[in-house]
Amino acid sequence: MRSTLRLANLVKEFESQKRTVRAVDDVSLDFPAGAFVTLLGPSGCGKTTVLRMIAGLETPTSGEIYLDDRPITAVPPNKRETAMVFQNYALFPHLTVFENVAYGLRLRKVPEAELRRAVAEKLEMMGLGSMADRQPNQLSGGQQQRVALARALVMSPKILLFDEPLSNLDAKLRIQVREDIRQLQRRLGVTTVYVTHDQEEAMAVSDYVVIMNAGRVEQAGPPEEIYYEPCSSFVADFIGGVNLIPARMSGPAEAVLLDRAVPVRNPFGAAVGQEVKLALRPEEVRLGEGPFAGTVERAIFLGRLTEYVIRVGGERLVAVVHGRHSRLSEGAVTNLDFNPGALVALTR
Amino acid sequence: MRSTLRLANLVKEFESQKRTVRAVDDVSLDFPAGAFVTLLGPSGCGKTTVLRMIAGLETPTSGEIYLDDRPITAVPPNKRETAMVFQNYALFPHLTVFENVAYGLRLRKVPEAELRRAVAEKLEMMGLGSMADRQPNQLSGGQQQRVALARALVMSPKILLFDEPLSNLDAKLRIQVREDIRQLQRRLGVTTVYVTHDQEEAMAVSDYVVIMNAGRVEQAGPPEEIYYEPCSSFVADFIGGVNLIPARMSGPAEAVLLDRAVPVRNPFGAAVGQEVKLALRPEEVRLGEGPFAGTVERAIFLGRLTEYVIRVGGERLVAVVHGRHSRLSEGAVTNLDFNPGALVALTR
Amino acid sequence: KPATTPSPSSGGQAQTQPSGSTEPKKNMKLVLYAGMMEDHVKGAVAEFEAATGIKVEWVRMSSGETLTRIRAEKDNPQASVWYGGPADAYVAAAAEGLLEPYVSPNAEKVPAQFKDPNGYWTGVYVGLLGFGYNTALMQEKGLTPPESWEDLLKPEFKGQIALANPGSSGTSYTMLATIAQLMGEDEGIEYMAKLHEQIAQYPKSGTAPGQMAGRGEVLIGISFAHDIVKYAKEGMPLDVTFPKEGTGYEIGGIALIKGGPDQEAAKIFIDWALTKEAQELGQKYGSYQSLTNVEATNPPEAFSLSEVKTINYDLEWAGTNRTRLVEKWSKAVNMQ
Amino acid sequence: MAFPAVRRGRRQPVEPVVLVTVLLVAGALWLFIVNPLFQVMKQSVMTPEGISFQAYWDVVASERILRIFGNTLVLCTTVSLIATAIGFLFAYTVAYVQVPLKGLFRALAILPVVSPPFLVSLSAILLFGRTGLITRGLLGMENANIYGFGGLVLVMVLTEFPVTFLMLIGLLQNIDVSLEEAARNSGATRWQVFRTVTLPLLLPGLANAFLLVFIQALADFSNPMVIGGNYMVLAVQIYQQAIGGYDLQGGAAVAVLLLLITVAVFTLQRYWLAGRSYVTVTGKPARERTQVRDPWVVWPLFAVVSLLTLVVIAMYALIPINAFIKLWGINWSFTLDNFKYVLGLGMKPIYDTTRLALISMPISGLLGMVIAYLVTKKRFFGRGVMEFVAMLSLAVPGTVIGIGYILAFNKPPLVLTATGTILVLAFVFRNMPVGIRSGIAALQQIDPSMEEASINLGATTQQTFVKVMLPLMGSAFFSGLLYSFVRAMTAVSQVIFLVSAKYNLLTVAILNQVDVGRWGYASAYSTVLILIVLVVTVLLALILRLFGIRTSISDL
Ligand SMILES: Nc1ncnc2c1ncn2[C@@H]1O[C@H](COP(=O)(O)OP(=O)(O)OP(=O)(O)O)[C@@H](O)[C@H]1O
Ligand SMILES: Nc1ncnc2c1ncn2[C@@H]1O[C@H](COP(=O)(O)OP(=O)(O)OP(=O)(O)O)[C@@H](O)[C@H]1O
Ligand SMILES: [Fe+3]
Ligand SMILES: [Mg+2]
Ligand SMILES: [Mg+2]
Repeated sequence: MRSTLRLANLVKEFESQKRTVRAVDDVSLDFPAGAFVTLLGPSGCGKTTVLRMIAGLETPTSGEIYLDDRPITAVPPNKRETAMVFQNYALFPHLTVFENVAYGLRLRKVPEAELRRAVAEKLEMMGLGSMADRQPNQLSGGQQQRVALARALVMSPKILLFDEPLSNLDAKLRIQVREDIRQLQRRLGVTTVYVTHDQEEAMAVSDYVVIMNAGRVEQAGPPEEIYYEPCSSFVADFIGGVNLIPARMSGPAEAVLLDRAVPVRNPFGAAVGQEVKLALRPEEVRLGEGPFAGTVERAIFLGRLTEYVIRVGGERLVAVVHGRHSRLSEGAVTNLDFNPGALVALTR
Repeated sequence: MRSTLRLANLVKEFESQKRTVRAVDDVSLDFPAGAFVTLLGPSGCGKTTVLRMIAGLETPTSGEIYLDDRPITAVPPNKRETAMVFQNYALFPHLTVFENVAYGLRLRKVPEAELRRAVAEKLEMMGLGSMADRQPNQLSGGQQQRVALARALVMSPKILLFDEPLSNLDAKLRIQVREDIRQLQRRLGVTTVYVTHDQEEAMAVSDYVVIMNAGRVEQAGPPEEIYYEPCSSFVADFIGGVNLIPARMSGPAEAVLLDRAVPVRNPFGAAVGQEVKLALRPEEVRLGEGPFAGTVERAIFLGRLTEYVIRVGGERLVAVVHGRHSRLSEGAVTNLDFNPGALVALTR
Repeated sequence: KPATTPSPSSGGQAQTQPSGSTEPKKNMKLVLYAGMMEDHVKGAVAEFEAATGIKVEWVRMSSGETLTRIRAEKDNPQASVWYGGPADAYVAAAAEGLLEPYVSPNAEKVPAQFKDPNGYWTGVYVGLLGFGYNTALMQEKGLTPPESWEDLLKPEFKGQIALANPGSSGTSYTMLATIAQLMGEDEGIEYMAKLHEQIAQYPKSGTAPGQMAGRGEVLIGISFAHDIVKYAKEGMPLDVTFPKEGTGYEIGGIALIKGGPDQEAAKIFIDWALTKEAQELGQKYGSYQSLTNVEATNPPEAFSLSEVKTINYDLEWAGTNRTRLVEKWSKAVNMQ
Repeated sequence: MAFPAVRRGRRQPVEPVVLVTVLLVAGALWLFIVNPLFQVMKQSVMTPEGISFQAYWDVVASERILRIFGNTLVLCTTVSLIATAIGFLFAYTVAYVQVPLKGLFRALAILPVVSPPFLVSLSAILLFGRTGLITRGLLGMENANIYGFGGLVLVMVLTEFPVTFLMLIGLLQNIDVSLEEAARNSGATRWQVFRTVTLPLLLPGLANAFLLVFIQALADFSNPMVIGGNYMVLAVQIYQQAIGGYDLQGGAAVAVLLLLITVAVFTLQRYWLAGRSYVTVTGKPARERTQVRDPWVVWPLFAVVSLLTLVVIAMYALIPINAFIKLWGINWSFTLDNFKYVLGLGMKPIYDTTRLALISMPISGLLGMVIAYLVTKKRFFGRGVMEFVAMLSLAVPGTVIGIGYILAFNKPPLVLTATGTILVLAFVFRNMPVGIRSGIAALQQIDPSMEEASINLGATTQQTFVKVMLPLMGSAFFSGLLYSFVRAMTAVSQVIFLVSAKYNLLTVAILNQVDVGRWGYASAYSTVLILIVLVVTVLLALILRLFGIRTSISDL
């Protein structure tokens, strides 16, 4: 039941106005059976194109796609066992909710009784039981989302594909629906590829996150690995607000930061004397005491946490403090320190 | 220069398909001079309608609007000194960036030289100096945003209005632009009304937040007050994820929660024996020790923080833990406690 | 009964020598609805303007259009002269009181047969109905041209005849009325119904059948002989025959429109149009009708009324029975 | 008619400007559309003996008229079906299939717009008549008969299908690509996607195109006149009864019959299709459609479309060619005589026509946009009626309008006959509907916030209309202008009764020539006309560009 998916050296070039755009540039990825893998990256980095190649809606310029180790690159889209949920849901406006979900089964000529059962079951699962006869435009955004999902799931696909499925929903609904998707996927165990450009969303739902940049894979791994062990400034920055402080290595695990030698982690083997960026998560900055002194430039209350922009020497650092605390006012002077192991030297 | 705005008993009803919808229901609000006030509420609660009435794009069914204490309800929209930034920016596609910004000044017949100066200054301020001659569709979303802002600001309005100005931008840009808007407003000191349904955004930019629900004002006050002293379950829930636990008051400042008497704050004077909801922010839950025991149902890594869903007795609590920590795995059993003063008894 | 004498309005005196025009006429103008060919009207108007100094504005329309227009403009007529086009429409117009009787001094040169006894209209030319046939095609097919109305029903001419729609064309109505007068009304309609089987196309205008025959789209086009002659002169392989039972004819009329502006100039124009000189102008512009002014010399191409057997065409009857006859005809041919 | 009223809606109580404009427009529509049509209807019941409905009784009782009524419905239905089908084939091919020469197929759509309506009839005779190039020349047929039902269908389909093409291609291109991809992804083959998604989504659009063609075909008078042969339709019957038979009353009664069909069709369209458009313009740039490349789809479609294109091109190319030929079918030698004749009759008709068309163009274009704006963006009582009345003149045969105009404007208080004004008015009110249609379509795609932003920045309604809405309606405005110009240049039926001695119009001259079979002259006239139209089109595009209004002329 659980399928594996493998992309081998996928390349996709588009001709546009006489120029060739390399939208996807030599992407090789392994999607373990039953995994929930998210492609994350800035707009235009090629996420959608990868997804569409998996669905067969786009033909790779070169490279190969394997489903359960059989190459499927030449299989036409309607023969592939992938089901896709589109960003705008792409519900058929001329069909009822029921007929939308039944669409694929009707094409497969599933007997009517069986079809009714399968569709009803999926609608029930999505909490849409009472809405079978509505037209899509009579549904709220969240409900449309779920119809789209039901339509994909009813096909019992080997691979489930999502292209920014939540971007049209509002903040509260987004969190709720992403939880639903995640739990459903866990329950059904179907291998899933999910595209988003929202890092929080990516981390919340994924077993694995693939960070893409300009058509290439920057880093792939479980969310925590990506968050705490970013391999580049780009990844560090993209996966969540980070301070990137220029510094010079003064030892194998030590760098000079604001005229002071501090211990750093050096996973990429920066040489002594090399200029590096020190990645520092805002929540790893401790305010109140420490060897550094800074001035609070901005204090932004965000509810659960408060964000401070602090000028230290020539640098501007972002720090966050969680929960209730006696607020530092703008203009206040404070000492600060970093949690041990919080500074990571990045060479690119 | 700084203007005050006052809404007195504003009501707006729409006729739609023979039904009367009361979109805004007796809203009275005072906007202090130079303040940045955000209207926050779920979709359809009437935020946009209030904003449009201030701009004159909608006529109140009853009630009055005062600008600097003069009633302006009867002033036509083009005569009001309000400038609005639209959700979709509403840039004129047939005009260049320069002409978009100059549009209002031309209507005012501002002399050419002065006009050029004023427009150039605002474009410069927005970092758009080099883009004056582009067409709007040659700009990125963030740049379009700033053109819309420049176009509003160049009119030197008494009131600046924003209707979900950031909802079309992607996550990273959203944070950057909201900072820009906030700083600009501080600098110019123009009284600002801002509409959003994103609570984090509301807290990040506002001096005052107005929580609306179904056409009425639920609560108004500075962000922290709203966050820590919500007056109702609705507000508590809307302003940021909250646990709302049913309990019974067992004393003037004590309630029975999961068979255990706990101290609670009781700002709304719930009587002893009354059923209340206890509001508890997830970050006020301390995991590891305490009188309560629960089972971890879900652990969601979100980077900066990890969210746990914990079943305690018959209740499901959400707790968040910030920063790096040894993760509790799903199914683990943990003790927990609440920060003192974290439980607030809400009577509605 | 309308008066047969000239209307009391002055000025419209005998004007055989129009060149004697003087000052006042320079400012006069005239609006004309014309039913002749465009180039003929244009030429005639130019000559008239040169001769009298009266400025003429004109519109060419088919006779039905002109009648409808005059009728719609009854309360405030825009034109004062109706020039050319078959006289049956004039008869209808006179019956509806749309025309002003005017007997031009020059009308005495026009035989009584070609003018209204009450002076509502006067004939300026006479056109004979004929069969225009394509000589090349006729030869190619080895057929002989029709010599009688009966001949038209020959099987070899099936789908080879063009006739204008009597509903819209005066020419064709003339033929319909001729047939009715020749054969009797019911038999005539019966004949037309049989003829319908032979017809390839009923164009709107009476001159089109001749053209169609000339281009070889049909073998035979029933048109006025002068039109066929004209096309033949333009290079089409055409010739004309006339039915031996007798053919009908149209009288091209001229009339004064009742209540029209510039009545004085209008009368001057009518007087002029009836002169020998004005009538002889036609051939310069390709109009080869026979002329009504007895002093006028027929163009050499024209057939004179003495050469061809004509019926005694009753215009009055044709005019008053038009609606009924056309309706009967359309019923007969469309309902088969 | 339309009375603005204060309503509790999204806006302020109706502004004075809007109020005045609405009243003025309503007044104009009443005076120049309703009033003349009413006059015609009055004619049908007014007899010397008083009011009588005898004429109607005669119409209903006349088997012949009922038969013509049937003929008309059969013809219009056939033409609409075929034209819609072919238009759809073209649109689908251009929008979905990777075929060469797409630009050419698109350009084709403008041809019928810039040429007199009956030109195709003329060409059809030249090509398929007894002496036709194809029938006689190529196939050696002796008795080819183009006159009649078949010829009419051919000619009307060729004139109308580009209109449906233009309508449908817009809709097809707006279908959200992801819907089709979702269908593919659900296992549909290309054909299944077409059948289960594309076609159903386009159904309202197809119905709309069908109805538009139907109405145009209903009112078409010149094609049946030139090539209809014995096949009678209502528009011609009205002409023949009223004009040929001198029976204005009966003609008017038939006209009312035709009007009833029109009203029925419009009502059908309004209520049946209202809100059924599934094609939405989200404003978000959609992903580009992946074109069909499978050879077994591409080449057959390409062949069919090319063949049709070839026929159309041939039909239009024939006109200027024929203008240089002495006598089609008889004497093929090159000649300038036709032009000599046309120019010899004087530049006056050419000059008059161009001048009147030019005068009517901006009035009609602007009025059309104003009405479109009022109808879509303002709320006032009688809005629907205003839209309907404004569209009415499109659907009535020109002859009827023409007669109505003389009846209405030849007596005090408003005497306009024999003036240029009446022609301009006739042009304006007859040619406006297409501008209104495209204006409405364009406006519905303009986000309301554009207008609100302008007002918020201090603009009045007039300023907003001129500075924002008009430029944004750019291409609709342009096509409205162009269409009204061309139609004014090529108008026939409604002006037959309105041309006066002072103003002789080109098309009337052309039709006269077609009518008497002098095709050389007609072709020369038409060639001149087409040249003028082309020059004006280009100039217009250039002028509008100066005003910042960008047009789609570059696409064409
Ligand atoms: N059909 C196409 N023709 C030409 N270029 C294309 C086409 N489709 C995509 N591209 C280009 O390929 C690149 C990758 O596009 P893709 O849609 O995969 O990005 P994405 O990561 O999904 O971005 P987003 O987050 O904005 O959806 C972009 O530069 C895009 O402009
Ligand atoms: N023109 C209108 N006609 C009828 N009902 C309207 C109209 N405009 C708004 N409403 C209704 O009034 C209510 C408030 O709408 P409003 O646009 O102010 O909500 P909002 O708070 O801005 O919501 P959102 O966050 O979705 O923009 C909604 O129920 C809406 O459906
Ligand atoms: Fe967000
Ligand atoms: Mg994408
Ligand atoms: Mg809103």
